[in-house]
Amino acid sequence: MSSASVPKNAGKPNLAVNIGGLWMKNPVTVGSGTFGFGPEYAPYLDLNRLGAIVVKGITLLPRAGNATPRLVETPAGVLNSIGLQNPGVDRFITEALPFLADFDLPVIVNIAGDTVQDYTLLAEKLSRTAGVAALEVNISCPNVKKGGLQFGSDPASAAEVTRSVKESTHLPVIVKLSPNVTSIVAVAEKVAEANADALSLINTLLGMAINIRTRRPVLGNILGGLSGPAVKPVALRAVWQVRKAVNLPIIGMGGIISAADAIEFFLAGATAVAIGSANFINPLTTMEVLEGIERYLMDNSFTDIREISGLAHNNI
Amino acid sequence: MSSASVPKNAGKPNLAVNIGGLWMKNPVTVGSGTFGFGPEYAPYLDLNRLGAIVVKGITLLPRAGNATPRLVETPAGVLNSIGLQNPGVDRFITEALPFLADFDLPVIVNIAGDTVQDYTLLAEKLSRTAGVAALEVNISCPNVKKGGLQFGSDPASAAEVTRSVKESTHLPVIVKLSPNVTSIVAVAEKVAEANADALSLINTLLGMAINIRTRRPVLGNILGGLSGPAVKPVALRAVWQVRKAVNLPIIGMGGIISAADAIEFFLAGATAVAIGSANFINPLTTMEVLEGIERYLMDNSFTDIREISGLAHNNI
Amino acid sequence: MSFLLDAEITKQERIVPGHFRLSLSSPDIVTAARPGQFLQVRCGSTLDPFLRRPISIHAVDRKKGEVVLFYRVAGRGTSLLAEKRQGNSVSLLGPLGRGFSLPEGKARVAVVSGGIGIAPIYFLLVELAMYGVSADVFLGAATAEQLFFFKEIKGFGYRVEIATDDGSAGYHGLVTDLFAESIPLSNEYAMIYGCGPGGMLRRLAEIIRSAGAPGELSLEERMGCGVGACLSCVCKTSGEGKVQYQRVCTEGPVFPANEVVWT
Amino acid sequence: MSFLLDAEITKQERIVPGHFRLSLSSPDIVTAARPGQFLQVRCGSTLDPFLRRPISIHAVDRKKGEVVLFYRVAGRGTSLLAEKRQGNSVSLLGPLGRGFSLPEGKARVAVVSGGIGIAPIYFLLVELAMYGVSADVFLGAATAEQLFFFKEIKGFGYRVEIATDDGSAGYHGLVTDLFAESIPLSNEYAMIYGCGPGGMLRRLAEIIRSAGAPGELSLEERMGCGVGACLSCVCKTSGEGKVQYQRVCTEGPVFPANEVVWT
Ligand SMILES: Cc1cc2nc3c(=O)[nH]c(=O)nc-3n(C[C@H](O)[C@H](O)[C@H](O)COP(=O)(O)OP(=O)(O)OC[C@H]3O[C@@H](n4cnc5c(N)ncnc54)[C@H](O)[C@@H]3O)c2cc1C
Ligand SMILES: Cc1cc2nc3c(=O)[nH]c(=O)nc-3n(C[C@H](O)[C@H](O)[C@H](O)COP(=O)(O)OP(=O)(O)OC[C@H]3O[C@@H](n4cnc5c(N)ncnc54)[C@H](O)[C@@H]3O)c2cc1C
Ligand SMILES: Cc1cc2nc3c(=O)[nH]c(=O)nc-3n(C[C@H](O)[C@H](O)[C@H](O)COP(=O)(O)O)c2cc1C
Ligand SMILES: Cc1cc2nc3c(=O)[nH]c(=O)nc-3n(C[C@H](O)[C@H](O)[C@H](O)COP(=O)(O)O)c2cc1C
Ligand code: FES
Ligand code: FES
Repeated sequence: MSSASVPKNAGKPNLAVNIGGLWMKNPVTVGSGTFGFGPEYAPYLDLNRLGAIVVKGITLLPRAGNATPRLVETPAGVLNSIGLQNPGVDRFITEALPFLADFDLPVIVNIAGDTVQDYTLLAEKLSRTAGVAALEVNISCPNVKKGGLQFGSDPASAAEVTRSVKESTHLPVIVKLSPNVTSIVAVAEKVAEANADALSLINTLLGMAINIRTRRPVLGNILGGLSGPAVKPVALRAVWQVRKAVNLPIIGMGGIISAADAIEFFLAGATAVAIGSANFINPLTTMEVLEGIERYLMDNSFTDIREISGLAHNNI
Repeated sequence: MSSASVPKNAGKPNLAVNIGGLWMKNPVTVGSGTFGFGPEYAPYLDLNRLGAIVVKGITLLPRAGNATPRLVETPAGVLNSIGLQNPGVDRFITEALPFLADFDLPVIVNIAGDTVQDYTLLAEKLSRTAGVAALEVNISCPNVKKGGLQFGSDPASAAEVTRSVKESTHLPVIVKLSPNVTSIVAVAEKVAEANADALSLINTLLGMAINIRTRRPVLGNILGGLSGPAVKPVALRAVWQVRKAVNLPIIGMGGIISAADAIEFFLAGATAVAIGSANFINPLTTMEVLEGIERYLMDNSFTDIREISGLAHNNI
Repeated sequence: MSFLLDAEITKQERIVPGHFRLSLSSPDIVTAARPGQFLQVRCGSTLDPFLRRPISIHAVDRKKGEVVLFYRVAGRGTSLLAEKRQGNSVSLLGPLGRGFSLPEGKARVAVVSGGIGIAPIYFLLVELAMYGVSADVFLGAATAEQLFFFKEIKGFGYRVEIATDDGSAGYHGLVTDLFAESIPLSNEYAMIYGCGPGGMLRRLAEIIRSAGAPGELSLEERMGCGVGACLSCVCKTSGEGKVQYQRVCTEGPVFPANEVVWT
Repeated sequence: MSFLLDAEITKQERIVPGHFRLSLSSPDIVTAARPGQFLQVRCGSTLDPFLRRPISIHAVDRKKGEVVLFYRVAGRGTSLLAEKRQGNSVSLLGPLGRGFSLPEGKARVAVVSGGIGIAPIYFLLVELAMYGVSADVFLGAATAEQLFFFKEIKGFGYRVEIATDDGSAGYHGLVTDLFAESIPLSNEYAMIYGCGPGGMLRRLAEIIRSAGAPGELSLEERMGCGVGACLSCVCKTSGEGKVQYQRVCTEGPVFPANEVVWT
């Protein structure tokens, strides 16, 4: 064996990944809306150890969000209908963003709008703002009346939003897709043609719950979005299918609670993973996933996380 | 209070329902493919107490089914890729059906095909067969290469299969829809226009799992269908949405394991419910659900199960 | 300060059927805990139930470094918690939220508790006693059997009035009615504290408003994270002149009575 | 006959770390049980894990009406089972499947077991002894520590040969290699029984074929229902001249060795 073939940092695999121009020191981030704006979980973990942070969905104007109840537990999951409560982009920039400036942590801002123009105005504003590393375009929120899912359900509209955002920013544009479609591949293909830099898969599944005592829907908004381990098989399938069809980096998410779950997503084709609902149960999930990934790579003699991305496609 | 307004069988509510011409003595049946052909669970419960039995999906010719593994547990659910293993319609009629003739139990035959003609031939054959009470048209099986989900994903094809089957039979035709679509309402509307007598909602969600040791998909068929409590919120939402848009009786299913779950489906708009994966854990689920429904009706002074069907729509 | 840690159970007592008092060894939490704060408790060890459950801090034993919870078995999570035994460990996140504010000086306050609302109220009463605050305590419950810790609270030296829904002890009726009847015309309370079911708190807020006294109410909402990240636990408040949603887990669970908007 | 019932645990013994023997009171199951059959065991009480777990019947105590299981902690289900204690109850479905067939008369047989495969093999050996069948028993395990029940089986009067992967006891290597070396040239076995990991059974099937003896192998597959309804547990067999899928839970778990198609 020539010395050239000996891995350079024997023992410590490379974890850095590039998500469509966004450099992450490791491939573990969080799901928008499950991790607030940073300060909420800072007492429990060192935010610097995250590959990136994805903040709660931001809209042009402040939004009060939906009526309560907004969350209900379901078997191995949660249904939420927060309805994009957020302070609006201006107060986000002045009030929430400064906290994150103190960390060595790329900030991905999740943006949502009712119209294509909303998205472009958001993209323009955020592109002029220091401390924003990338945009995650949320065209898949099931919890608002207009916009959101409406764009994500139709390949052409999804492409239109993508194209407009791309034209309004120099930042990497990650488009977050909805699983509530007949073909997530069809949407992904159009979004890729519209020059998206990366994809986030998946947002929540449209669901509901009914209170049999009051005989009314549990959620104030009636319908909500399902997340958590319950949806993992669906999320993994989405990553698998899209990876086969589209050549863009994927941030995989949906039900990840352990390193083993995360590794399934890498093998299916993800370049990075996001932890959402699992933060609620274990605020250290991201750290445990990160350590578990590193261990898996070492135990299996991989020297770079990128080696396992999509690997399961070679084995069928 | 005049004596006329006193409920007739005070204490014992009416449980009988009519599913598009099919009379069920109570609204509890089973999910196709989870209850075999009858003999499998007969040692554990009195089949006569079921409202109906839905047998495993039947095709024109015998099918060997998919490669193994065919089933894997997921959080609060199971992924399966059986692939419609069945003896074919002829052997079904001669070998499986006679067992059920001894029971006071409507037999609903779930049929699946690769072509529209397959469905019509199946419908014709089964319509000439004594002991078949209704057909459940499976246009939503995610586990076969051709047909199945292909028909269920597209409103026009779904309508075509429905119309052809309707023209080939005098039996009630129940069309079983897939949740793997952008709009289940759009499919339901077209199927209703094509004269379906009733709908079954939902079949499984397309999902997958990966073995991180072998780095291959777990299922022999790679993709599979997700069922069990994990999918209940999605199933309930489908029933809710379709009930709002379409005036057909609905057999609700997807994750029901208790009477409370079943009641949620009634309140969302189901006329009957089916128990699928829960049979695997508790073969008496159907009986417990039946008793629990009866108790709920009595505790809440309802005299007829039909009173609660869709009730949650009035309370929003 | 707030912690994520595994705490060992030192004692699990059934007080009456369906009601348990649980002691957990956790010096860090004891040191940080304030009355009205809560913990996010992982009741099981599997994915079902999935979420943590919010349980108020009921008492602390500073010598032993033990935090005490008092809970009612309401469903799957609390049933699993009730199955745990001494020596088992439980994952805790907390203390969380903004608790009750203590009055300045040796004021006189009223404390109104309904049902399981006694859980955090007990901790409040212990602290008030420590600071020499005198309190009129109004305890409501469904039945005499569920009037918890009456003797202990009496022992703190407070005036204690009781009400039961079924009249099996004390006033026959709602604790809020008892309180409304008992409240002195000349409002002299430096603070009126309340914890209990939604309907009771709503009524109490009215009484507080007509009395013109300051009040603090501890609210409940369904929670996801418990730390302010998910925005699921919000309630409507009217702070700073405008109606807005605030997070029960972070801005609450204790809110000024006059800021809560009842919907 | 097959039953769905809750059985009380009378004993839970840890044999070595990660391996447990569990006794459950269930006279009905005891009466019906045959060697090679299994139970579908509900290991937890919540939705996670969701499915029952198939566990072979390891022994029966007819006097006490107890069925005994021997299991290895392999994952979440078996971990939860290992946490259960005397007095807890466990939901059982069974006995299920087609077990081993017993030879007619006082024949001589070979029994080959690998690893946890000893679980059903033990029951088979007890029954064979009862019928006066003489057996050559080949036990394989990873290490000497995991050679379970050696003494008991020896006590039945059988010839017992052992093999360990690490050579810490007996033959150093695979039990199938040991068996292949030991099998008499003049095949005299009325039946060769086998239970163990997939790779071992495959090799054993070859040995059985070349020996020209009848054999029976106990297979494993992932199970949904355990009763033949879901068609998830199938394996390929070549009965009646054609290759087809048969259900491990119903037509198996024990299949004629020459009918199993290895894929
Ligand atoms: C800040 C805070 C402090 C609390 N302190 C205590 C305490 O000290 N002691 C105590 O006994 N309880 C306390 N509770 C209530 C306790 O959290 C619930 O009883 C518990 O979460 C129920 O969990 P479970 O799994 O047992 O029941 P579940 O099975 O989750 O629910 C039982 C029933 O209650 C309904 N339900 C659950 N949560 C809510 C909700 N938030 N709003 C309306 N309906 C709901 C469910 O739909 C179901 O019908 C507190 C709650 C909050 C928010
Ligand atoms: C007929 C039959 C009889 C059995 N008898 C016994 C017995 O007597 N004693 C005993 O200890 N075990 C026995 N087993 C095996 C036992 O069923 C499994 O070990 C058990 O189901 C594991 O459950 P778990 O929840 O602990 O592990 P899980 O968490 O479900 O799984 C642990 C690991 O094994 C994998 N896995 C699970 N099931 C299978 C499978 N069927 N095939 C391949 N990989 C799988 C999982 O993916 C995971 O990696 C028997 C199995 C069968 C089919
Ligand atoms: C309470 C809650 C709020 C969410 N808010 C947003 C949001 O604002 N924008 C968005 O794109 N996704 C949002 N999501 C979706 C998550 O980012 C993620 O896509 C989804 O929850 C699946 O991941 P998980 O199963 O790990 O939670 C939210 C999810 C939850 C549970
Ligand atoms: C093992 C298995 C096999 C199934 N086979 C069929 C089938 O042949 N035809 C069909 O229409 N649905 C089939 N289904 C779907 C169920 O009938 C049902 O729609 C689905 O499982 C949702 O219900 P549940 O969550 O209660 O299981 C199958 C489901 C499972 C788990
Ligand atoms: S519970 Fe998440 S914000 Fe309060
Ligand atoms: S496990 Fe269902 S058929 Fe065997």
